[in-house]
Amino acid sequence: AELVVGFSQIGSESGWRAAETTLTKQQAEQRGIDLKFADAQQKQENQIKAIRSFIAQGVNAILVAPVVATGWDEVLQEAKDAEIPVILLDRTVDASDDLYLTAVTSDLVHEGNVAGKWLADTVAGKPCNVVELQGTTGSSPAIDRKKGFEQALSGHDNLKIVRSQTGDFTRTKGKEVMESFLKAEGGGKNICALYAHNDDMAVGAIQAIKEAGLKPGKDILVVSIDAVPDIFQAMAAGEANATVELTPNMAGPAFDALAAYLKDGKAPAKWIQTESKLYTQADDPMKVYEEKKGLGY
Amino acid sequence: MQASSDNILSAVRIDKGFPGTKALDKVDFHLQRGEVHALLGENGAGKSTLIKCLTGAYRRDGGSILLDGVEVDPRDTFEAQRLGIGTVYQEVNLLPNLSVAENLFLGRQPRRFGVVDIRAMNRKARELLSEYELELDVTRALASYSVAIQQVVAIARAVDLSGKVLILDEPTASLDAHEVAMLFRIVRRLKARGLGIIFITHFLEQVYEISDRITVLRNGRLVGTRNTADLDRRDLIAMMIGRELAAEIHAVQAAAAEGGEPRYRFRNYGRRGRIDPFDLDVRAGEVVGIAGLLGSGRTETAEVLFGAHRADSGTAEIDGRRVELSSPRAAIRQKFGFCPEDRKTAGIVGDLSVRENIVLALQASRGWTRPISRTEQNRLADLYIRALDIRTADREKPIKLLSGGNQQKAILARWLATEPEFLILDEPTRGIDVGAHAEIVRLIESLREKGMSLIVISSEIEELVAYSTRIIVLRDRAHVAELGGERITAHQIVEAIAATNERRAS
Amino acid sequence: MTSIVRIYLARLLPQLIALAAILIAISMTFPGFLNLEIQNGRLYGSLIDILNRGAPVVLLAIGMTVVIATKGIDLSVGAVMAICGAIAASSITSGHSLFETILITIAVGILCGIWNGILVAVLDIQPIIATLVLMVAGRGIAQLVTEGAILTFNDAGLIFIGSGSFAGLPMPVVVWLVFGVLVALLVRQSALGMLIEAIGINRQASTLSGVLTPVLLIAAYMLSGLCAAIAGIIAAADIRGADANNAGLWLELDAILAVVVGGTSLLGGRFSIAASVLGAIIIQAINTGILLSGFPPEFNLIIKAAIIVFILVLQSPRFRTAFAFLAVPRRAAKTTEQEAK
Amino acid sequence: MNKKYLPLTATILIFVLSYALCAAQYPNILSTRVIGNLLTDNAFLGVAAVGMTFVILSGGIDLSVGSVIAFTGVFLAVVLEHTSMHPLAAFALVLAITTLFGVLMGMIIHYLEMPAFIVTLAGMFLARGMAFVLSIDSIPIKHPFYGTLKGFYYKLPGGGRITLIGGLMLLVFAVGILIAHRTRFGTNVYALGGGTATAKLMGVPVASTTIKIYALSGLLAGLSGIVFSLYTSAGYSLAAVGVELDAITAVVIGGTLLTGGSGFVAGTLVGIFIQGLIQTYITFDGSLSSWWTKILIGALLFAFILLQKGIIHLSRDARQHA
Ligand SMILES: Nc1ncnc2c1ncn2[C@@H]1O[C@H](COP(=O)(O)OP(=O)(O)OP(=O)(O)O)[C@@H](O)[C@H]1O
Ligand SMILES: Nc1ncnc2c1ncn2[C@@H]1O[C@H](COP(=O)(O)OP(=O)(O)OP(=O)(O)O)[C@@H](O)[C@H]1O
Ligand SMILES: [Mg+2]
Ligand SMILES: [Mg+2]
Repeated sequence: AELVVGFSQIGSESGWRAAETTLTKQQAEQRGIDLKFADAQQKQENQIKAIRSFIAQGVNAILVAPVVATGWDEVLQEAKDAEIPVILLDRTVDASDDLYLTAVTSDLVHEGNVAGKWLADTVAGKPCNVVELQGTTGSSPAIDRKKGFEQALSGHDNLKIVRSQTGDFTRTKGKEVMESFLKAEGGGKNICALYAHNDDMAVGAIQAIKEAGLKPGKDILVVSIDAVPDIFQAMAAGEANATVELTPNMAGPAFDALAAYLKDGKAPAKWIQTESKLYTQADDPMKVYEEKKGLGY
Repeated sequence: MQASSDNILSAVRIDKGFPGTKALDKVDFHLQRGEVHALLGENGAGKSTLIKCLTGAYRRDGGSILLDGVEVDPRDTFEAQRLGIGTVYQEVNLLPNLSVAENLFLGRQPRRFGVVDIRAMNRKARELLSEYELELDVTRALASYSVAIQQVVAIARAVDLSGKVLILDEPTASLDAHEVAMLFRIVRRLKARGLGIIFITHFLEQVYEISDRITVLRNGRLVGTRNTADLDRRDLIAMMIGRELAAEIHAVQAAAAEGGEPRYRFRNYGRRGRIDPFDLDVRAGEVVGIAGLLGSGRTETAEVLFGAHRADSGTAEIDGRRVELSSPRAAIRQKFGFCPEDRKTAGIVGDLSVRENIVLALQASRGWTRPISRTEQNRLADLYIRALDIRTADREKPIKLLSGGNQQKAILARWLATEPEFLILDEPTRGIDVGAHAEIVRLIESLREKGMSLIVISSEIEELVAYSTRIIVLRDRAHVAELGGERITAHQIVEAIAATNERRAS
Repeated sequence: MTSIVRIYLARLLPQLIALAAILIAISMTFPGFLNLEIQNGRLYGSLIDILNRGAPVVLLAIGMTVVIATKGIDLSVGAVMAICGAIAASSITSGHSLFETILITIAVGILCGIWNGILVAVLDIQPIIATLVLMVAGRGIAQLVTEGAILTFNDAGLIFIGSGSFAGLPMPVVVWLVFGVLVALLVRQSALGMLIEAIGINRQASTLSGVLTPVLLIAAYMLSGLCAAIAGIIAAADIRGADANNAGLWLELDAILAVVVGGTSLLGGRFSIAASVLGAIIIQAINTGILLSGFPPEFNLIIKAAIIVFILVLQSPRFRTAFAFLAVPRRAAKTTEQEAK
Repeated sequence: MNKKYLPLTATILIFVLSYALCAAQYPNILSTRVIGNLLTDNAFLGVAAVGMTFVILSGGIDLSVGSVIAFTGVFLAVVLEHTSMHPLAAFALVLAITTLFGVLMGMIIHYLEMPAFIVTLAGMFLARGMAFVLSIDSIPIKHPFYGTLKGFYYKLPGGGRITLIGGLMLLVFAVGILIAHRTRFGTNVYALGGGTATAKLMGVPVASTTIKIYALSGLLAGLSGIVFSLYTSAGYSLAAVGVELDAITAVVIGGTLLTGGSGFVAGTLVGIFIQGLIQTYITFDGSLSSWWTKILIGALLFAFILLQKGIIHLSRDARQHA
């Protein structure tokens, strides 16, 4: 019989998330897997409910993109008791690793780190005031990308984070917060770089910078994370400088691992890390844009 | 006056002001043990306010209250209840969503093992109400009963709460003769037990029937306290309104309507479950009175005629032309008007000013795109405030702050402003003082003389006799008799109600 | 005329005081706050940011005020914003002219309002729940239109509505100013305002007086839908893309808050559009102030809560009466003295 | 039958019907596992919804519950991580805090005469803000006592379980029903919903009742937070966003009027089950995209309300013609 896999997705809060969903469905279709999709509307309790329902239905495997790291032990144990392998997508959990088959994720701290390194290398010792647009307060990407970035900056005394505020991962808030940063820092004259926890906020902030009469990408360097198509357009226009890719195709490696496991019981590595690739203006942004724009971002 | 030892409740120099009004100005009031003390005055004289100050519903600005010679200061009505003061406030003040039994025993439900003993409570409630000849399902929500029944429940509750003092603020406004007689029997019994009873009403017959002493307020001031036996009716009215009243209700027979074709013709008109189909003809310049016992379907008749409840059988014709009275709006388009009985929930728009309440129906019928100019609104409001003698500080006062009787007049003004040709009045004189009462009766007559057709529902048979050219008697949601011409006398009406009663019984 | 102005001022006084207090508080912590300069032919500065960023909530609050006056509430405005933003973006990218796009979008917003209105007025569903249906489903509809992605566009005309300027003011400010004045005029120069208040205070009495209750109720929700549509266009134009996932998210709460800060009772009845607009500006001033203050974001909510409680306490009837007593203690004391003698 | 039970009966009827419909399509829905999950997964929501029912019955509303749940979780996690306090003591402490929080909101609502909607909205900001200040990280709770508590469950035949928290929710409902219908406080709650001014004239202690109502809601939100922390073994400041709306929806689907004064605590339980059923159905279906999920939830919500209206309307008419 064909393979039935349940997929508990966090929700649809961003274009990146939509792309992940699209790709997961595509990948499942290519492999002839019957994917049961459940959108949790950003709520952990809904994810737990969904996993329990999957167990009750008796699916063959479960994919989860956990909304938060904690609180999974019990339900994962239930899945294990029911002998249903669970694979974590794009974020890991705070649970014993024998409760799941494998985790296909990128390293969020590493992403921040890559962005920070790029900035440190780019300014090369010149003094530089950085403003930071954080993700949703309390969300793990916001915490980890901040941490990684700060790690990369430590030791570079010329780089200083002067303002850091949440932009909720959205364009609108990114723009609004950037406007106030610009006002607060002498009309933007004191700002040399912007670090945004995702591209959407960066795109919003770029507009704010332009409206303030400055040139994003030149007067203020812009580095962000995710590598969604729109940031490549901005890079092509010289308005953004760098982005760190978070691939939305987590499901491909996950299905591969699952297939191998089901075929001959070969347990994959506990962590399949996706690449955190850095793109800059030098990487032919328009070409990447064309590649990416059909992926449901 | 010094508080004598016989006084069970004394109020000394009570002051109470509202923004823009001095509702009570150093009012003294002494209630003796074992007396029924009528508290009288025009609408807005301050009667209800005094009651509310005595029972802690309002904080008074000054003065003191003595209960049994001891100074008390009830901070809220709960405390007043504990002190043994039971009160029926003006307008039914019970909770429509609670069951009858819960309303009766709110705050003192019988308990067993720490939880409310619902069965005992319902039993006690039934016992309590049986004294009032009410056989109700006490578990049903109060809202499912008529205003009159709610009133009786409110009285039963207050009586049950009153260890020392019972206060009744216009308890009889929505009761008919039968219920009133029953209430008086109970009041007499309590009086014999030594309670002090304060009784507020606008029915002077009732005052003379039941009260021992009378205190009159006017414009928030004490006019005086007299023994009922020593005060004749004319003097009492003079005390209340500060002048002689030309005539109360002139009990003259209204001119019988000239023949002529009826303008309004309802055939087989009715609505299932509410009012049995009836035929009704009304001529121009005619007042059709509707009489009946409580719950006989008078209000339902009015509501069906006005389209508030759509008729599901029969036809309506005006001047021989078929009309659909499917909604109040449709009725208003045919120049109908309707003053509802329950002014608090169906009449006033509380937070709007007196002016806005008066122009509301006219504005609604003109549609929102054609606003009545402010000057015109002011003119209309002033006109009717003067014409109906509405007592208000100014026309911009929110109507909910007016006294009950004055609210009623403002609603009447709302309809008069639309210049209706067919006006339905459901208990128009309820809660209205003698002076205003006479004015409204006069108004009804003058409207009739101008050629308007009126339907008037009233529990006051005397009043119906005074202005009706014809009377319909209702019973059990059906029109059962019609009296006209010579036959319109109080006696005949009572007979008609009773006769149909017997016929049903047999 | 002057007396009307005075009545107006008296009504708006608490809001004006609150706004002034907040602006002063911000400018004390952040000195450059009140600076205004002309840049690229338009006013530029934090004060303008407040007016500009406040545009969506101001617009939503205008519609919300009328709905609340009818004793209703409209939880769906955030979702309707998202729907309309998505419709606008997809219409403009599929080649419709700006005029057509705006027309279609506004029609969709009004349609959403009619849906809510019918649920409330005809099916007699409680407003919170009736509009909750569209609040939940509406965001789904918006995402359906954009397929969960941010639908970007480059139409200069549409972008102009979001970030252009007119007479030195940002377009969103111009839009809400003009729209607010229009609605206020419409409501107060016709009998609409009074009839709506009457419905909100006593629906039964109003119906019995011949007020066309269902139609007016539906109209109120239509207005709210219209406001949400305009807010949706502005929000999309601002970021040059329709973000169905996040546009207007939780803004319904801000709009309700604005109405209440503006002093309109949630129980329906008396309302003031101007006061609600001020309320929305107050809320945006708080938000902008927090951003300028440089506190870590963990504190945003606490600061906001504290300021809101403070403003509401100042406005509460109890506090005002207590204040009135403090203002006239002398006379009161005198009368009691006299009485003692 | 008494007219006031009509909405409740309608709700139960609808639930049974739709459960049968779902089971016809997916027989697995009848398994004890699904039934057990229905209890366990909705336990925290149910507990909070009982408090919400009281608040709504009194004519108020409490928007702070979701945030209070998050605060409770974070507080417990922080306390258990950084101190050696026993979880039971921590439970008592946090319940005291959330109850006090409710008391404060009740006092502001009553004494300052401010609308509950706004006061509790500010409370919602405040509670979540406090959670952020305590910690923005999600903190696992590893205390062995949590494991012990989770070990208490009753195994149903067929693999389902009645867990401690599921049982606790049923208990809270039972107590809630008792309080609502068999205590003077309960009647006072209904009285407030019938009209504060009138209730006051009838001698209902409005101040203390209002404060007690919000205290109860705070207490139950705290309890719900404990349940949630047991459910996830963690504290997280972003948890339980929007739970207040779910609770309000459950209360209203359960037949309680938002205007106050009419409704049943038991109805809320059915409301919770109906919502749980919608979720379960959608997961079992598993073919819906994110957006269609939202649209379907909205549509089903609408359908339930409409059905309820219809049933009530029909039976009213029937009785009138009888
Ligand atoms: N809450 C209030 N605020 C302002 N004014 C009020 C308030 N309550 C009553 N008044 C005013 O106080 C005066 C006395 O009103 P009150 O209700 O005591 O009259 P009443 O004698 O009971 O009249 P009625 O016979 O019509 O019931 C009236 O002028 C009324 O408008
Ligand atoms: N004695 C009673 N027992 C039970 N229900 C009653 C009784 N009297 C009236 N009712 C109910 O109250 C409602 C009142 O009917 P309606 O308002 O038409 O009566 P009415 O003649 O206008 O009396 P009222 O004097 O109350 O205005 C009716 O629907 C009836 O069911
Ligand atoms: Mg009175
Ligand atoms: Mg009647």
